[in-house]
Amino acid sequence: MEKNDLIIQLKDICFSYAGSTPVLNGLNLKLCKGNRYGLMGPNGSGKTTLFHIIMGLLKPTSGEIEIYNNPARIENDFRKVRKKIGLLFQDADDQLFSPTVLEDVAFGPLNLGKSQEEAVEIAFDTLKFLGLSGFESRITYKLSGGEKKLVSLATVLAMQPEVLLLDEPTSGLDDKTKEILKGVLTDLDLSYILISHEIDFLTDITDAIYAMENGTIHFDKEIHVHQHVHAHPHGAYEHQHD
Amino acid sequence: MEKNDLIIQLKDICFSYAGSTPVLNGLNLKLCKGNRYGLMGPNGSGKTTLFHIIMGLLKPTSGEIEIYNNPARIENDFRKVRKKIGLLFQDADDQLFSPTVLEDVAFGPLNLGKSQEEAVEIAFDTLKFLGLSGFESRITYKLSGGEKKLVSLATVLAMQPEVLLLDEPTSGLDDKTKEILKGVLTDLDLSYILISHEIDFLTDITDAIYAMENGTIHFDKEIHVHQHVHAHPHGAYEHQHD
Amino acid sequence: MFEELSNGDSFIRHLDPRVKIAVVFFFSILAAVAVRMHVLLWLLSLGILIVVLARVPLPELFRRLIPVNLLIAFLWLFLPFTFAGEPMFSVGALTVTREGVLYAARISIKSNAMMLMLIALVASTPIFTLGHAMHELGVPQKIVHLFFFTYRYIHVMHREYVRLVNSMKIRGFTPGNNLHTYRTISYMVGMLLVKSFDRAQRVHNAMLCRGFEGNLYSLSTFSLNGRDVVSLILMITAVIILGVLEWKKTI
Amino acid sequence: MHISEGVLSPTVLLGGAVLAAAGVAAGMKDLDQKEIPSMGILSAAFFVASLMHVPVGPVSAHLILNGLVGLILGWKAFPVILVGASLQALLFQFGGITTLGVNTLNMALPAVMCHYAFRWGLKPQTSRPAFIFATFASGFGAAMIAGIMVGFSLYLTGEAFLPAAKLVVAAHLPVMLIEGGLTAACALFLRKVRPELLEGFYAP
Ligand SMILES: Nc1ncnc2c1ncn2[C@@H]1O[C@H](COP(=O)(O)OP(=O)(O)OP(=O)(O)O)[C@@H](O)[C@H]1O
Ligand SMILES: Nc1ncnc2c1ncn2[C@@H]1O[C@H](COP(=O)(O)OP(=O)(O)OP(=O)(O)O)[C@@H](O)[C@H]1O
Ligand SMILES: [Mg+2]
Ligand SMILES: [Mg+2]
Repeated sequence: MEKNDLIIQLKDICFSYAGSTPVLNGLNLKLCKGNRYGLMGPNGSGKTTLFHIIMGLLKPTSGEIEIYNNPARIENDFRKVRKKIGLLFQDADDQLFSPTVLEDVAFGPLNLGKSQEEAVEIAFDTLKFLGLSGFESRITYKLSGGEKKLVSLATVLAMQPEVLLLDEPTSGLDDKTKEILKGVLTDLDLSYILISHEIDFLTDITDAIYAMENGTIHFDKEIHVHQHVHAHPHGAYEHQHD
Repeated sequence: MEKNDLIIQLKDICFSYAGSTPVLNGLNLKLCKGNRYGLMGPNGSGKTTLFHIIMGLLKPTSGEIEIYNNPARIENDFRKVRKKIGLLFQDADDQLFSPTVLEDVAFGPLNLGKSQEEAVEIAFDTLKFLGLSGFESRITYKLSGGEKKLVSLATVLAMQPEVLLLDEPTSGLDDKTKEILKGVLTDLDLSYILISHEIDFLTDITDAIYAMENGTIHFDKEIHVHQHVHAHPHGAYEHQHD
Repeated sequence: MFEELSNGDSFIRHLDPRVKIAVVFFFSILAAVAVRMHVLLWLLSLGILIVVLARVPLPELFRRLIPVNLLIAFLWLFLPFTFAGEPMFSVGALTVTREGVLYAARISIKSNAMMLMLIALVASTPIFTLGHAMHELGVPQKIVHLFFFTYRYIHVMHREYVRLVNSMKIRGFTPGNNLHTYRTISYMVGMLLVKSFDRAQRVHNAMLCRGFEGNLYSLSTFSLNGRDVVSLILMITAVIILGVLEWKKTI
Repeated sequence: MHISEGVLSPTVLLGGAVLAAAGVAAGMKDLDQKEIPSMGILSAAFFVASLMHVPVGPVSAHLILNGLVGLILGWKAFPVILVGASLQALLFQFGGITTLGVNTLNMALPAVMCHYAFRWGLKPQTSRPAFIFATFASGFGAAMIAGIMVGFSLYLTGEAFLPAAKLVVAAHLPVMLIEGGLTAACALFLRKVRPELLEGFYAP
C-alpha cells in the first residue's frame, strides 16, 4: 500500500466524556483510498464518538490523528479536514437547518468559496443525482424520515468530499429507501466508513466489516462466512427479493 | 370472536395535518385481546400518526374510535384510554423527561393514584423485570440509545397497560438489545401492535403482519411464506445465531 | 454548561429545603432593608459562616461572586462622587464625599452577604427539589410546572444547539462579517426555536400518555425533623436579633 | 438586564414586587395546562439568551428576547419571564430573591407593551416589509423600554445614581439593535417554516 493512499490514520486515541468512564481506549484506525469499511458494535460502544473525533467535533484526550499524512490537532487543521471528509449524522434532524432544501444543499459549497450561481448549480446537480429533483423549494423541516436522510446525504455530497463517514444511514428507513441508498453508494467512487447494526446491508456494500468493542476496533478477528435461513411463516406484508 | 374481547376498533378514520394532503384515508382496524400485530409501511405512510390518533394526541377529521366498546371522542374519554393502552414513542428522547430513571418510571403509577411507596416499588420491579436494576439513579439524558429505549419501555410497562403500541422499538438497537426486547415481549402476556421496518423481527414476535399504504391498512393481502438465504462473505464482526 | 453547583455531603444539604428557602428569604429581606453598618457586617459574617458550612468549593464560589462584584466596582466609580454630603477629598474637579463612600460600602457588603446565602442554598439543594419545595410553600402549581418545564427545556435547547453548531462546522462554516454569516446564524436560531417547540409538544404528549393530568408528585417527601426545627429557630432568631438591632436607634 | 441584589431601595423593591405580582396574576388568568410546555420553551429561550452578555455597570447587559416573548405571548410574558429570571438567579446569581420582582417587571412590562403595539404584524395577511418592521420594532422597542425602566429604578433609589443610570441606558443601544434584528429574523423563519406557530399564538 503506497503511503500516498493513506487518508485517515488514528493512533492510540483515548476519549472520555466529562465525568464518565473512557469511551475510546487506545483506538487505532487506518483508511486508505478506495477502502469501504463497515463498522458494527453494541449501543454505546463509541461509534458515533469516533466519527465526531475524526471530524474534530470532539477532541481526544490523547492520541494522534493524521489526515493525508498531516497531523490534525487544532480547530484550524480540522477546517481543512472537513472539506475532504463528509459526515452523515446519525440523526438526520441534526443535519438540516436552512428553511428550504436548496439553501441547505448550497450551504456547503458557499462555505467552500463557490459563487452563488455555482453553489446553486452544484445543489441542483446533487439533488438530481440522488433522484431528488423537484425537492428544491420544499421546507426541510417537513420532509419525511427517508427524504430527510437523502437530503442530508445531498448536503454532504454537494461538498464533493473524498471520504464519507456514514453513521447508521439506514436506521428507520423503509426497504425502498434503503435500496436507493445502496444504489447511490455503489455508484459513487468514494471511500467510506459505514456504521450500521444491519449486517446484511453492510455485507452488500462494504469490503470489510470491523467490530468495535471496549473502546477499540478489532481488526484481527477472523473472517466469517456463513448462511442465514430465515422463515416468514405469516403476514400480509409484501416482501420483495431481488 | 366474542364482543368482549374487542379492545381497539377504528372505523373509517381520516386525518390530515394542517395544510397537507390526507395521511389517513378511511382506515379500519380491530385489535382483540391476545392479538399481536406487526405493522409495516414506507416512511411517511402514517404509522406514527395512527398510533397518536389511537391515544387521542391527534384528533381524526372523521371516523370513529371505540376502545373496549366505548366511543372515544373528547379528551376526557382518552384519559381513560391512556390508562389501558401504553405507547412507546418512536423517539426515546421524547419519552423521558424526569431527571432520574426512577422518577421517570414512577411518574405513571403516581398519576394513576398510587402512593409514593407503591409507585417506587412498581418502578423497582419493572426495572428489574427489564434487567435494568441499578439504573434507578442514572440521569435519563445521559443514557445511550439502547438504554433509553429500554427505560422508555419500563416507563410504559410501569403503568401496567393491557395493550402496547410500540413505534419502531428496534431502530438503532444492537442485536443483543433486540434479543432482550424480544424476550420481554414474549414473556409479557399483552396484546400489542408493533411498527418496524425489520421483517425478521416482526415474524419472530407477532402473529400477523399488515401493510400500511395509501392511508389504510391492508388486511386482505394473502399470507406469504418463503425463505431467505443471505450470505456473509466477509467481515470480522461476530455474528450470533441461535 | 448549566450544571448545578454540586458538592459533597454537608450538614446543610440534609436540611429540609423549605427551611432553607424560608431562611434565605427572611435573611435577604433584612439585608435589603438594613442600613446600619454593624448589622450589615453581622449579616456578611453570617453569610460566610453558612457558605462554609455548605462546603461550597472555593474556586466555584469566587467564580460566582465575580459578576456581582464587577457591577459593584462600577458603582464605586460613581457613587463616591455623586452622593451629596461631607467632602473627604478631591480628585481634580470631583469631590469624594464621606456619605458616598459609606453608601457604596454598604451596597458592597449587602450584595455579597445576600449572594453568599443564595449560593449556599443552590449549592446544597438540587433545582428540582427547590421546585417541589416552592410548591409546598404555596407557589401556584402552574408556576412550578412552568419552572420544571423550563429547566428541562434549557437542556433540550442546549443539546439541539450543539447539534446544529456541529452540523454547520462539518460543512465548512467559518463565521465572518458578512451576509452569509448573519443569514446562517438567524437560520440557526430560528431552527432552534422550531425544533424546541416541537420537542416540547412531543414531550408533553408523552406525559399525557402516562396519565398526566396536571398534578405534580415528588418522590422526595419533606418532613421536618428535630435538626430542621433547631436550625430554623436558630437562624430566624439571628435574623430577628439583627432586625431589632437595625430598628432600635440606640446601641 | 438585571439589577443586582443590595442596590435598590426597599420602596423600589416592594413596588416592583407588587406590580410584578399583579402582572403575573394577569398572565395566569385563563392559562391552560396545555399551554405550559410551549411557554416553557420561550422561558428557556429567554434564559439561554442571557448567556450572551456584556457587563454594563450595575446591570448586566445581554440578549433579552423579551420582545419576541411578548409578541408571541402577551400578558403570559409575565410568568414566563418570572420563571426565566428566577432560574437565572438560581443558576448564575444574576439578580436574587429581593430583586426578582423589579427585574421581572422591567423586562415583562415592555414585552406586554410591544405585544399590543405590534402584534398586528403577526397576522398571516401582513405584507413582508410590514411584518419585518413590526417584529424589528418589537425587539428593539422592548429592549429600549427595559433599559429605560432599569435606569428609572436606579434613579428612584437615589439621585446619586443618575449618571450611572444614564450610562446604562446608553450602553444598551447596541443590545437594542441586535434584539431588533434577531427578533425579526426569528419571526421570519417561523413564518416560513412553521406559520401555524405564529398564527396559533396570535390572540385576536
Ligand atoms: N454528550 C455526552 N455526554 C456524556 N456521555 C455521552 C455523551 N454522548 C454519548 N455519551 C456516552 O458515550 C458512550 C458512547 O456513545 P456513542 O454515541 O458514541 O455510542 P454509539 O456506539 O454511537 O451508540 P449507538 O449505537 O447507540 O448510536 C455511551 O455510553 C453514551 O452514553
Ligand atoms: N407535525 C406534522 N405536521 C405536518 N405534517 C406531518 C407532521 N408529522 C408528520 N407529518 C407528515 O405526515 C406523514 C405521515 O407521518 P408519520 O410520522 O405518521 O409517518 P410514519 O409512517 O410513522 O413514517 P416513519 O416510518 O418515517 O416513522 C408524513 O408525510 C409526514 O411528513
Ligand atoms: Mg451512534
Ligand atoms: Mg413513524
